[in-house]
Amino acid sequence: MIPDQTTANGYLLVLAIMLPVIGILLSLAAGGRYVERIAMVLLPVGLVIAAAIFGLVWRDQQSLVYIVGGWHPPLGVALRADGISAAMMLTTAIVICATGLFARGEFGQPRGSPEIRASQVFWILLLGIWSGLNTVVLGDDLFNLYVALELLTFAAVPLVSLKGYKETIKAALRYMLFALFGSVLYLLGTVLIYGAYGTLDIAMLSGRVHPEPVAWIAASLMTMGLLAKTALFPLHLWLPPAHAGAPAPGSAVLSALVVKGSFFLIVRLWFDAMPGLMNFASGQILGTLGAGAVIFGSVLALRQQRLKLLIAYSTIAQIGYLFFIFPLTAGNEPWDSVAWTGGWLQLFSHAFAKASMFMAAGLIAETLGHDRIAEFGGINRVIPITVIAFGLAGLSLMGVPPSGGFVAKWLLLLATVMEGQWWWAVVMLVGGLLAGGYVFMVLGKALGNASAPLKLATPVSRAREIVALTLALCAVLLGLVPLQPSELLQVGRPEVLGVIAR
Amino acid sequence: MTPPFILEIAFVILILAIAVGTLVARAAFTAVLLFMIYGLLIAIAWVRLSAVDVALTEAAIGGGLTGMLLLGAVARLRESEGSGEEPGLPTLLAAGTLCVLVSAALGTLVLSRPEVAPSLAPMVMDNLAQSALGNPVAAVLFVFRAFDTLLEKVVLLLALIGVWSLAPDRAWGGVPGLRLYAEPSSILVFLAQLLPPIGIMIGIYMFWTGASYPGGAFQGGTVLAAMWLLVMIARLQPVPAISLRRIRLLLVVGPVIFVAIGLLGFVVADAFLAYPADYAKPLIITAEATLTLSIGVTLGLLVAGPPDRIPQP
Amino acid sequence: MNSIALFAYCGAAMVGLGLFGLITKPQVLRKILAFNVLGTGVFLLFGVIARRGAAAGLHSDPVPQALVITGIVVAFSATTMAVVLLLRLYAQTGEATLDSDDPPNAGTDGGR
Amino acid sequence: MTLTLNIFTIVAVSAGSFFFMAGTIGLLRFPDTMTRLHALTKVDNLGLGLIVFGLLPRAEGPLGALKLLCIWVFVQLSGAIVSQLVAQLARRDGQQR
Repeated sequence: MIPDQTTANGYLLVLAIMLPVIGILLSLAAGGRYVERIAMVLLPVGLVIAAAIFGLVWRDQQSLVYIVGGWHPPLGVALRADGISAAMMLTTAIVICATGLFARGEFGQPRGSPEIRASQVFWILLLGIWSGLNTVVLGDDLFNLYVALELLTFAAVPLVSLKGYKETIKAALRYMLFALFGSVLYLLGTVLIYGAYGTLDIAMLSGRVHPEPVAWIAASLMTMGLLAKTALFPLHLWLPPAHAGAPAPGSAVLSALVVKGSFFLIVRLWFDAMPGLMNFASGQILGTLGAGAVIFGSVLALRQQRLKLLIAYSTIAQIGYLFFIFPLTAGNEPWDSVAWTGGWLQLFSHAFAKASMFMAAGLIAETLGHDRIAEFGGINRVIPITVIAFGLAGLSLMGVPPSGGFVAKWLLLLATVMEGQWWWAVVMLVGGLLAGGYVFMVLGKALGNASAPLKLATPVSRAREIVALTLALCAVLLGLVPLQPSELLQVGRPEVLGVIAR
Repeated sequence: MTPPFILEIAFVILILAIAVGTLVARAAFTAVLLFMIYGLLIAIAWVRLSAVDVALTEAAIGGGLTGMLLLGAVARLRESEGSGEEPGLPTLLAAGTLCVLVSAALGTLVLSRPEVAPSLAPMVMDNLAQSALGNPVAAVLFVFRAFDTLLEKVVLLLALIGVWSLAPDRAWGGVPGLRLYAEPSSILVFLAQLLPPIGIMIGIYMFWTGASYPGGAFQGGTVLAAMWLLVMIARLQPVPAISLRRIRLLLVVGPVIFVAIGLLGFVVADAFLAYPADYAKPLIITAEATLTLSIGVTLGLLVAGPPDRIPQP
Repeated sequence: MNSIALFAYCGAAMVGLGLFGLITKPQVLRKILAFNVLGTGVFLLFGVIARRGAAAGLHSDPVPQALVITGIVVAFSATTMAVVLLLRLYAQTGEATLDSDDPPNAGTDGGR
Repeated sequence: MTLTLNIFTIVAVSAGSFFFMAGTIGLLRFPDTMTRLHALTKVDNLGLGLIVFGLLPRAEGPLGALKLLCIWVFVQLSGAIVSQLVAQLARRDGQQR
């Protein structure tokens, strides 16, 4: 379906992007204590907008479209919310709001004191990430999406180096270089596409792109660039120090959402802009990289001694699962949408679970003054809610019921059986076992007895523990989704996925 | 082969040679100098490609501001950037092969469909009258794809926040650590007194003429930024503390007005970032004028770097 | 071969050069320079496409030109941020390369 | 008339190019900073000056001619100032690089 007219309520899409932008501008102008207040006002409003868009797409089973400035593509730029964008936006909004609540304690600005660097910067960057992500999921123009990606990068990198230690500066610099490499490759693909097809509008491209060398090279370059930003194995080197080095709320957003932004664009590219290009081989290549990530990330996570690094390596592994979407939907049976739904559920449940885990890790580190897993004994008596949150989030990573992760992995397994591609199932099962290994490694220590009396550094507030728990519960609640292809996630998709690929 | 074409070939070889030089130069200072020359040559290449707007941008930003930024960096690194571990031969070979393949693929593919030569030029020209601007590039930037331009302003501001975020905690709100020229009696002071009036006029002219001819807010803003930096380096104007309210307001005034005009489009025109037919030109000029100012301040502060001096109470 | 093709090859070669430098140079400053060479190469390809799309009385398609102007500004912002990160790293550690790979222990502060 | 102007342009631009060439060779071959600066000023002043002069008859109207002259004046200005700065530095360092 080519979006050619602004639909009713399409203005919500503009608001979803502009609201955080307005927040950034006001925060910069006002400064001081206003920065946090502005965020606190805008977060719930943004959540309501995201929920409204989600509700409308669900109710009408139809994409929302907005033609910016009234100039139609290819001259102008369109925004489009289909099923996956709506779901992704709602997930983003929930995680960002939770992060905002969680960060209040850490990044507050006391009355009367001069501006605090970390607090001023954090809130603006949080809003920056939000507007970047919303543009990424709504954009329908490849260059507009490039600007959105940069928006995301420029908000994410300073978050990594916010603490200012030399390790985090190094991590941020490495992240920056990877991200620049990624965006420039993406742009290279864009120029090839414009040169060959004369438009950058995704909906228009879907009808024009044919399997031919220029399309293949453009798609490969863009995919490579986006993979570097998604940190898919073997381009993952930058992720662990970056995600582990950021302050806990920052890590939560980076791991739960930011890497998914570039993944989302890979899906847009292969399924929406160039649906005719996906074939068995390309699906297998992406799937193999994903499998490598699952095994490699999980094994390395098991070998970590620090909690935040463990969680960061687990992110690498969990991102790997997402890439099973590609091989498992490359065929043309109607069952394809099982893998489609499974993959997206994996994305959403991982977002909630991982944000919750990083928050829990932050709370544990604050309580103990360190995050060495070996010395966690007895922590469950001090901050039981946090440990429960970590455990529930862990269920989802392992894929144990009841959890969103279980439904996601179950659907993906089902798809491997239906597609006859059993080899992915082996990887998933091994990955699940390894995830169980590292989650229980942490829980085992946390639930065990203290070898020495615990020295507590800072008490943490109950409210922040509850935020972490709520996100973990969101991941669990996703487990109530029926075990079947979701209709919402297919809104705006070609009738049956893969039909064009034949 | 016509003589101009032979000259062009020589020109392209020169560009590539300097690009190679930039990458292999042993001293960082040499590499940066070569890069600045490279930026200016690229600007000429843009003129050859009939893209004067881009040439102006490239000359101002690619040759000018980037060069200044990198020279400042080299001065601070004091040539001690270290040699690092050069990758081994297998890596070099693999990387080399990959890059040659990419280049070859691009060279053959970018013009692989000469029979189509897709272009939006006719569509732009058809709608130019409606856009109220005479310069087609400006029409794309501020009318047809105004949304990109707006978001890019936000990118610029986020980059500035990112740069500021690297300040030490105690210096937040303080004065950026721009390197100032030490000798007050220097001829540089004379230049900083003589040039800014002319430069500011050129900056404003570039933005003003940009509506109809090559030029525009970016190019004008860059010239303003350069003048501001010159005056600061020569110590004729103090480097402002980043907590100053007027600096913050200057940073956001352009984007705020642009957003406001965009939102106004919901009410008075029929879409976000649409301009009502009767007032299109004055609205766009207002947005561009304030954007020129904000871009100038943002670029200047980006080059000035993170604050490193504690704010005076 | 004509002038458009010539600049197309020039842009393609610049992309290769920049990519090579970005991958193989150990010093961050050189990586940043290489990124800029790579970036200008990509922009030049946009320019080639624009020049080829000359039509309707214009010598060059204005849409890619506008995209390049946006791109140049974004690339400049990226360069600034990378340079400032590099200078901060150098000020704190005296290093200007990334290859001295200390084991990723970015939690030494206690993970807070 | 046209022929005279053309010959004038050709002669002036060629002479300008000669000074460019000579200045560049000087920059590369001269032994120390001061003499190199000396070579450079010839490029700025005479080289560019003659080329601008030669192109004046071909300018589009008086405004175009004015712009051409402006280019020359600005290059003069920046050249003079940069030479001063370089010379100052060279003298302060006391070394002949």
